[in-house]
Amino acid sequence: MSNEEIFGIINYLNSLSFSEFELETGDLKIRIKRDSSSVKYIEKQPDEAAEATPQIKIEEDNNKPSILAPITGVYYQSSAPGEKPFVKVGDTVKEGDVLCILEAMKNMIEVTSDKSGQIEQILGTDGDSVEEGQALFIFKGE
Amino acid sequence: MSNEEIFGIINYLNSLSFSEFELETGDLKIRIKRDSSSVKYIEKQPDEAAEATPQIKIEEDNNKPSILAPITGVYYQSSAPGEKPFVKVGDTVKEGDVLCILEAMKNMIEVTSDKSGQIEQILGTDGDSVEEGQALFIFKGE
Amino acid sequence: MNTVLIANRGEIAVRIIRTCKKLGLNSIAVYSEADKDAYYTRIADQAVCIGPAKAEKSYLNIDAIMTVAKVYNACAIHPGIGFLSENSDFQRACEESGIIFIGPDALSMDLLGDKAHARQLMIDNDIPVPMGSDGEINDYDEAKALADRIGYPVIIKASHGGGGGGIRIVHDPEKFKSEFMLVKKEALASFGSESVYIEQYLQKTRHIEVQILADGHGNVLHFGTRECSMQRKNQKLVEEAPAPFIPESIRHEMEMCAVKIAEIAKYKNAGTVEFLLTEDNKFYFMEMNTRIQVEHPVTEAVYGIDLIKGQIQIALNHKFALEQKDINASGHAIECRINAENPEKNFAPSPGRIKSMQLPGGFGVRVDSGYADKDKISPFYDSMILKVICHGQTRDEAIAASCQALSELDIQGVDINSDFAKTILKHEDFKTGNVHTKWIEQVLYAQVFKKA
Amino acid sequence: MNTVLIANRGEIAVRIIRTCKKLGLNSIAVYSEADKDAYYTRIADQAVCIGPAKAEKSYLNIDAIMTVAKVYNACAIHPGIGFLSENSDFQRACEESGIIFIGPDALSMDLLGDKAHARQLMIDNDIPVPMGSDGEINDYDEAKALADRIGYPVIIKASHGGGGGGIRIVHDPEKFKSEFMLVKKEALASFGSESVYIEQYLQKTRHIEVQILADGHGNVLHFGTRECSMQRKNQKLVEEAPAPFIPESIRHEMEMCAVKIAEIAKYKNAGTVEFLLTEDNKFYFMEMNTRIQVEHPVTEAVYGIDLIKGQIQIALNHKFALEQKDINASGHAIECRINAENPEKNFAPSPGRIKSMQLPGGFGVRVDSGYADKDKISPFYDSMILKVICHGQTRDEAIAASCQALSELDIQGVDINSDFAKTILKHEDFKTGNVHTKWIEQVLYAQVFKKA
Repeated sequence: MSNEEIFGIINYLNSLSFSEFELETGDLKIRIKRDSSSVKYIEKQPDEAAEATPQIKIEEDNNKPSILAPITGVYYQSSAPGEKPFVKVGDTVKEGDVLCILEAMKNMIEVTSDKSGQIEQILGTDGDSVEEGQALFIFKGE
Repeated sequence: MSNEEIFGIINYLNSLSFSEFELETGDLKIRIKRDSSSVKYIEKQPDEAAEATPQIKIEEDNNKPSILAPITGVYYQSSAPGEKPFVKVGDTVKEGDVLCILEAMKNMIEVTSDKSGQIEQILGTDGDSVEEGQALFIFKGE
Repeated sequence: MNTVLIANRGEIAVRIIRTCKKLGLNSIAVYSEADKDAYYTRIADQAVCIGPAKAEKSYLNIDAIMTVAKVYNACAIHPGIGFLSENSDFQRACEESGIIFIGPDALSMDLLGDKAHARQLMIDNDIPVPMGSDGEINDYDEAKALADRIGYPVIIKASHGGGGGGIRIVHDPEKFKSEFMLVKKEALASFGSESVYIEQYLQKTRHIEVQILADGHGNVLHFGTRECSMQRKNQKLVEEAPAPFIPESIRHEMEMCAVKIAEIAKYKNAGTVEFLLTEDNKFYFMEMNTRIQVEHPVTEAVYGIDLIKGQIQIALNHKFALEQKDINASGHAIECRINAENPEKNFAPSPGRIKSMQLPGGFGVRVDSGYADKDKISPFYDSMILKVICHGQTRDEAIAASCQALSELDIQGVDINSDFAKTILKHEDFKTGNVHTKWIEQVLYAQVFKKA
Repeated sequence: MNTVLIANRGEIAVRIIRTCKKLGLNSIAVYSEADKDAYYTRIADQAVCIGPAKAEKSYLNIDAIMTVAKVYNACAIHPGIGFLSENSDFQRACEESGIIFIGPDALSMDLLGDKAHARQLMIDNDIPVPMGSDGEINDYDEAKALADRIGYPVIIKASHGGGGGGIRIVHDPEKFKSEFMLVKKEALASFGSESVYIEQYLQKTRHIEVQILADGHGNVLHFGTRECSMQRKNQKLVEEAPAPFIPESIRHEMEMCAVKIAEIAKYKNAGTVEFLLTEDNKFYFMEMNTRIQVEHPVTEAVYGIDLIKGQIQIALNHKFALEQKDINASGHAIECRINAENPEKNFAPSPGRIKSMQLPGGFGVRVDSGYADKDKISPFYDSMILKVICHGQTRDEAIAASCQALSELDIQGVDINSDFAKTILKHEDFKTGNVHTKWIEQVLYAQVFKKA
């Protein structure tokens, strides 16, 4: 592939909405991130590297109670786009209340609270993926 | 199966030439060895146990040179049944001489000496299996 | 043509790549970041990343896929199943770029993709449909009057719905209004149009479908029926060909009907006409899927035909050499979809890494897997790991062979539904055909999970 | 009949057990101590140890096997391939015990098992055989005179030989005497009879065989040809059906000839007639194998028939419902035998434990494996791990599909010969049919191992 072609693609991609783009031809790998529009020639990394990225298991802060993700999936704060979030910081919830939805393998899984208390911190970002065991909500300490 | 049936089989087996016989029905396992004709009710053992039986890797005795089996297989002392053995204790062999044959997966593999010297001990038994790495011949020390 | 881009992932991508190899064609896989190193990317001749895990940004990203197709000089694109496979904009984008889309024309897609419109088209051509509206019906008063006339339960469907979404069944006339408004709202949110239509809700029906291939030169061939009533939440679990327990004359009528529909729609390439079949063997058009389907291998097993090869040949403008009378079915085939899910935990999805994978094999056994041993099953897409397809001379043989194959299948590391599939296969109702599309949920659940 | 004992091990035992399951029959596996926990013992309904590792004391131990058959109430015994499968004493032992032997009668076995006698039988019935002796020839002077008349090279064969043993090719008349005496001595030692016979040694011949099924009610059907010239040390590596590059009329003659031989021998059950085919398309009877063969799946792929099921049905006295005209071949199939051996180390056997095992799959791909992931491959028996059988509409498709399948096959822990098989499949001589039974050893070796 010529440089011309490569830059043609980059310019084109730059106008699009996705945030990353990778192209591999032979040993060359190009990765473009929209935020910086920078072109990096990076080394291929084995799959294991990706796997080794530590699961973000935030330990319970100062022994404060938290709710962990029961499964790896995409975090949704509300029942549908545009709907209001199930909970917001400062809300008091009780055991069994729905806190968020995780989407895994096209299943919508409601995450319910296993305790009562006041929500101090919400760690998930609507539409982003979370790993199993990652903390989603931190409650106020008792 | 009734006891009568079981003992019928045992008596029958006793007249035959093979040395072991196993019968399994449900949890019962009967193993008969011809040499003792004894009937033992033994516990089933997992495969791993069989695997764990240590490979007989006889260490070189007093640093005496030895020839190890290059592959797991059946040991034959001669080129054919009834033929005279390739070597016997006390023979002097030189590098490249055929010492025995190992049969593995229907292949006859000639085991040749990688050294010269006098054979002090032959550890294989004609027609029996040997494990890869097991010593087959011990040479006189230099 | 020598290079095909596969605009899909997982099992169907593997399926298509293998046929490309057999035909001497190069294959280009595209993948999201979540599918880096996925099995299908490893067996393709080339693999290109098209964006992040979320399908909207990768597998549904027409611009990214078209860019890759152009840069890598793809001559054709196979859209697979789901994702962009029934998106006529994608077909048009291919056409505009001079790249062959391996599937029907945008016109046929649009004609059949608008379900209210398709319903109207069937009515106009004397194809049986359940009682209901003439095409779409958007005025509440009209809709209510019609529903009362049909009798309850009625089913309200989004005209542009799909994947089991935008559908409500109304049993109680009192609730008709609220449900009608709800479907319209959902339809607008999910499918960009609030158009809906109404049909009588037929109960205890079986889902029977007919596979067709049309060469675009006026020749439409059918490849018999498939029985797909074994569903859970509108997801098929066990499929078979030919559909059993149907009078031969009815089966023949359904097949002819499917051919007629393809002719009416001036259809080209592979497609499937789905019918509802009632207990008294009356059948009704449900919809036509304008793509290959997950369950296509049961038809392949019975007819000895490679449907993906057929799709590629049609896309290359091949004209059929065979006529309908040359096409013969032989024996019976059953497919079991093996998903990463745990039936005993309410079918909870079970993403994760496969630790070991022992596949069945032998005479009449086919395995189509999207994953290899030690692969990771990502939570971002559907839960299907592989399909086991067994062929027998009789249905009993196919059932016994399937049970044996499922017994030999062993996957460690994630939960799978193979025991649940075996429970279906061994059930008396399944053996005798005493089933319908809600049988798993209404009958089997109660028996299997009664202790839970 | 409801219980079948499989008097064999490994891949063919798995093969037979699976068909038993499909037909609703119970299966009893027998195993030597070396095969404890082997895959076939795990998928059988019951498994019984019959002795130590050495085949003479287990798989060849008629008394032990018959005892198990009686105690476990086996109604029938399938002898598989090798071991006791062509042992007429075993057949007689079954008959005396009232147990059905799934194979031919002892009479046919003996008639065809004595190769000098079989040769004479063919001569008497105008079946072409290579020039040579009328049946056995044991007098040296007679033999030498005949060899001189035929012309060299000649081949001296033990009448009761088998498995590639008891065969000598003599190129130099000077050496005829010593070789003749040697074969007689070997024959006596190995096969218990010093009877030998002589044939002209035909060079650059192909090994073509015809599959037949005979129902014992006077109906003999053939299932076309197989090409098995890809051999190394008389062991087949790659087989295909139908045999390519043969004029249709010659192929038909061979098929008819095989049927005639089965009729002459009053044969019952499955059998294979092996022929030599010369470069100028003359064929000669070589021998008839009175059992199922390793390469039977290529015939199954092309004819859509389960030959093991056929064997069982014949043993149960079923009469064929079909006639020859109802039996149609479709497409082309290739089998590659995957062995635990290292072609780069002079095909050194590679016993050991399988650490991981990734199997190919998909449309037209069949895998018959004797082992599962993590199984141990013992040094006591043959080195075959599994077979990959690929079917295509054309020979080119079958070749491409086989290459793809072999590329997807991945076994760790032992060395395998899959790359060597791919080298064969991709070779121009293989593609164009420019091969013979010594092609691998005489042509391919020199090219592949020239640097070694």
